[in-house]
Amino acid sequence: MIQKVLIANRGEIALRVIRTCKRMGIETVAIYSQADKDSLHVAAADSAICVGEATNTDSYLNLANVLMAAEISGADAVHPGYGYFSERTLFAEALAGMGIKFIGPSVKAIEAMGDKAAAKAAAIAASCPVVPGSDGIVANEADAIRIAEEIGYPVLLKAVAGGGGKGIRRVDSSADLGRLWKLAQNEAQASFGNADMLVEKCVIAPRHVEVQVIGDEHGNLIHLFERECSIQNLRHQKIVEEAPYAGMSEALRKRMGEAAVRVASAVGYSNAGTVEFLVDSSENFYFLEMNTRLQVEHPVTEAITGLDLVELQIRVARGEKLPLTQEQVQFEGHAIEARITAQDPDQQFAPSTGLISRWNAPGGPGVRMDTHVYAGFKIMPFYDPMIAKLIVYGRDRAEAVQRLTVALDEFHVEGIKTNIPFLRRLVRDADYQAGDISTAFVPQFLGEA
Amino acid sequence: MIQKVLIANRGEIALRVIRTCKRMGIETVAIYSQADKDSLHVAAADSAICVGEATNTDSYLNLANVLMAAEISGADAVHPGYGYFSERTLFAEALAGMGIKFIGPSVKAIEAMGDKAAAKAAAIAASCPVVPGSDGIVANEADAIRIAEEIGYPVLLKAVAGGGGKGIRRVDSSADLGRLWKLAQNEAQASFGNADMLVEKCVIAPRHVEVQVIGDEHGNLIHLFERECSIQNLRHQKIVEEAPYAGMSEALRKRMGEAAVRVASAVGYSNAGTVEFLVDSSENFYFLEMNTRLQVEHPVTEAITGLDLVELQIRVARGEKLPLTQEQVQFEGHAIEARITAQDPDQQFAPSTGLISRWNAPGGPGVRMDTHVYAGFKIMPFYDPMIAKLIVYGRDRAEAVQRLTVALDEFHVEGIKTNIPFLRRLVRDADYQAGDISTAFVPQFLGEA
Amino acid sequence: MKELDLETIRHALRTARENGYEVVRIRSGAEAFRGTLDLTRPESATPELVFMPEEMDADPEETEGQAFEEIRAMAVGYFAPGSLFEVSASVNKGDVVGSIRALGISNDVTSSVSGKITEVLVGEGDPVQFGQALARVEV
Amino acid sequence: MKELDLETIRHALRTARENGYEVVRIRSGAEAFRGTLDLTRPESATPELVFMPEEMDADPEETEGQAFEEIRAMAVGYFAPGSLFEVSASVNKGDVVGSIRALGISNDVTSSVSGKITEVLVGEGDPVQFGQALARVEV
Repeated sequence: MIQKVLIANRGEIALRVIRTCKRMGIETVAIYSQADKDSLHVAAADSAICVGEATNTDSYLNLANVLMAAEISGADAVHPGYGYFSERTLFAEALAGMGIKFIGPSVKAIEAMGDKAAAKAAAIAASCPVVPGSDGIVANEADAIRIAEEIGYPVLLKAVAGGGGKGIRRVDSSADLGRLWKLAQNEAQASFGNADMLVEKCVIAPRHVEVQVIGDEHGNLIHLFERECSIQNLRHQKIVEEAPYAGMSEALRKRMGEAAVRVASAVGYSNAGTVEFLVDSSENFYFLEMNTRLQVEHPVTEAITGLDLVELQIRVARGEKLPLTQEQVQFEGHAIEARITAQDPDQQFAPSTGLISRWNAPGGPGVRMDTHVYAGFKIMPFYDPMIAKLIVYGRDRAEAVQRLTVALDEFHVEGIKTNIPFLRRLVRDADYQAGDISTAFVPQFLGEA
Repeated sequence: MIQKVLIANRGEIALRVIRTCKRMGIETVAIYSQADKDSLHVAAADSAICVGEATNTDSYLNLANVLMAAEISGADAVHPGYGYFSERTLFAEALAGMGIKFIGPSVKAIEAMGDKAAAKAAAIAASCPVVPGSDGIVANEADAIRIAEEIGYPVLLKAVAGGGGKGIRRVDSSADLGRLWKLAQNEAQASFGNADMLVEKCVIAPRHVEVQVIGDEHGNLIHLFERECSIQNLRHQKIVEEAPYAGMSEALRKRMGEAAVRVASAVGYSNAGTVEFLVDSSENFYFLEMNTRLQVEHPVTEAITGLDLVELQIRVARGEKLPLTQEQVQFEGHAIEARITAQDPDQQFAPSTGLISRWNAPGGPGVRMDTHVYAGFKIMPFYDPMIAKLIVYGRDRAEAVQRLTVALDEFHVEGIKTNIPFLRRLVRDADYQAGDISTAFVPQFLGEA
Repeated sequence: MKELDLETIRHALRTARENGYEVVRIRSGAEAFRGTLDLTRPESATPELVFMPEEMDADPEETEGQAFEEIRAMAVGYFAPGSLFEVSASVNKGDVVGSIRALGISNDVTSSVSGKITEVLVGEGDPVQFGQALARVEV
Repeated sequence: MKELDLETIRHALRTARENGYEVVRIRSGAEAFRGTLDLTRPESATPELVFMPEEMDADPEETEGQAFEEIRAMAVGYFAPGSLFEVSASVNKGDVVGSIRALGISNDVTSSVSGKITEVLVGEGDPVQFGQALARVEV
């Protein structure tokens, strides 16, 4: 049984997990840094434990303090949220050693998907299409050049240990490869402590489409349809996500859903996870990676399926069988999430900090707000700039886009700069409104704007 | 066509109407009193016209100013919201004379339902059960005594021109009738300018159940199921409403829905309206009155049907046929609305005014907030104390109650007193949680508390 | 409505107390007050507070010793100027300077001040809202 | 983290400006400032503002000229007192006064101040969070 959950995270996702725990009658323990003492996730939890000073490494990424917080709180389970320790096997293993349930997949599954080369091999073994490229780690620059010429430029150099759009370099010709190879290796070593690289064909202007899966610990595994996440910033971070991918054929939806389930099953996956794909304009899809945790953009899936993903995570973590079969999962309507960040769109999206003096959030039918901030809260420079998620739901994509537009127009923040003005322009773009988007959308849009 | 709508109201309902208009691409004009210049309904509209000083009679109820605001704005339609001019035939007639569409039922229908005796007669003619009582206006005290003895005490003295729980007096014995008759008449004269009274049997501890109907101007009229509104304060004002009435048999749901449609059809009703009933513990139901406007609690119907009632109002007002048949209206899940008021539960719910210094509203899955206030907004003493509506949705009543409980616990307001602490206690009541409620619930609960 | 009502003062005091200010100076139009809070007393106790009218600094727009006021619409409708409604005209408080037509009825607009009109802000037939400035008057 | 940072002052100034206050007095712990705003200048211009340290009133808890500080936990775990961890013990800055056990490892707790322990707030085996006060020291 799970009766007391410590949420090893901060901000909106910690609050999101707490909400479902409370609804389920489960006691909650928040952790917080000294800088986050006024965050709503602290106020909402039944109790809260300070785990360190402001910086992430001192607090949310201080392994000993977070583990000891779990121990002294008497929690019987830990929800990791996303980021932080959510995909660190060391954390999950340590909890297991302490007799505390990690609400997520097995260590084996995290390991299998945390290594890009191993993940790709697993996808191939599961008959899931992958982007043409190196069969695993590329030994040296000469091999990289040979492979790039085989599959054709442009190619991507990808750090094996990267993820979430980080650790990727595009190479357009053999002339650039030597220089960029060294740069990419150095960056990978510095960022991830691992210089191993892959070479992959660069799919031009693909869509980023991901499939949500969830499995129980009895071998049942289903998918909850796809999310379209092509609207990404110049650092490959998602900004606006939607579900479903409205332009998708039913045949493709079925093929991708089944492929995602095959890949996850191949590594004995349980709990919630996301299989990410690139989809080209001819409906070819390629396995990209698997995120072995709850995703930032999970609310759009919740909106169209009526399911509570955190509830499902907790239920399967406490040993229950999945409460529904693949056939019982249905979706209806259309949902879009916009990530609200404390960034100044007029200053190359530089982080903005300071006291929020006004916070007039949108509301009304079809509008969901997930945020840990409020008027009177001070945004600190220590953390990710995402301060809220605005999720809208409509009967179809057009209605969802309209609701998003109205909601963004209403959203009024003072004291800090936010990306809201940028989002307002984005949702008025004709291509965006027509759903004619790809991962090339934002760079083009910014070039035009 | 309707291309520009003036919203002849304030606060959350004006904002709610504006949201749908904007989504539909319709231009919006807000009106406001000088005291309301910082309300979110003013900020959200495309333009706004000041119609007077703070008090209602100087502004929102200043007929000439509101009508002239509609004229000078160039609006081709007016949405009245609820309260204010929404059920005043004079207003609808004046707009018609100015060539401006009133988004609501016909003057004839408002008139027919505005007079309690006529409304009751219409219900009887439509074979809808009514509470036993006088056949229309009671001439004098002697007649009142005779009727009361026929139908048995307790009885209610009801002002013909009353509504929304106002203008009602309960009489428990013939000894009290003389005194209360005069008091009720005087009050009715003072409040409504009309001293005409009805006498009705007082149904003991009934449920208040109402059926939402909507008709087009081509004779099509459907119902959108019921709302359970038994949780009312000592002034018969609704506090917590839900849809559907979970304990209702399918047979009763069908009978009441059909009865509501018959009553509305009997007066040639178009646009949105609500037929209110009392339901006793043996599933007998009695027609109470019909509200010829959008209801405060309409969001719970929206949540379970997926429909946007304001959109439907506008579409039928512009001459469209209803876009769906009775058979196509379905409901799923359970929704509850809690009215958040600026009232101090520790001081007999006295109105509380002042600057809202903190406004941490709840959010997350299944939570909808409708409000025109924010941290930094000043609550004035001039208007209704309702400052927000919290609407939650769940897959069933238990889940909705859990979500409401979590949301109320999160809701943190400073600077003014609110009824939130009272609502937190209410939703934890065992009878409430079991759905074992009636209009006697709150008086009992307050007596116990 | 006068801006400087009791509510405003209460708000200012609460803000001052919450932020630990001891001196509060409130200015609104032609009125100004200065208050001193005794912060050592608990909020529930009667505050040690003295509010006194203050000398007003000259408004930046009145640097030459002149003062302006505005004639405002007290109804919503269409404006029609009267014979006095022109630049340089002298008006006395209560003088009819025009009318606002609403629902077919003309409502007189009277000047709320005495002085010389220096600027007219609306013309014949212009729609006006409640409180809208119609003309500037040098008083 | 110090409470009275630039952000706090900026917020106070903004509040003061919005509310038309001219004098701002900010107090936090052992620091106090008094500022005067020139409200006649637009916000974008450099504000005419002088902030000066003020004489502080004595803290109610320090009326007898004593000052207290706290020894705080710098880790999460279970506390074990050292021999110095008792009332009346004299400690020097840097002295080990106990340990916090976390993941099987003992982490020394050193005193951040010199003085006499007047109160111990946790006992053997008590779970402690980061920053939690463990003992009061009279300095």
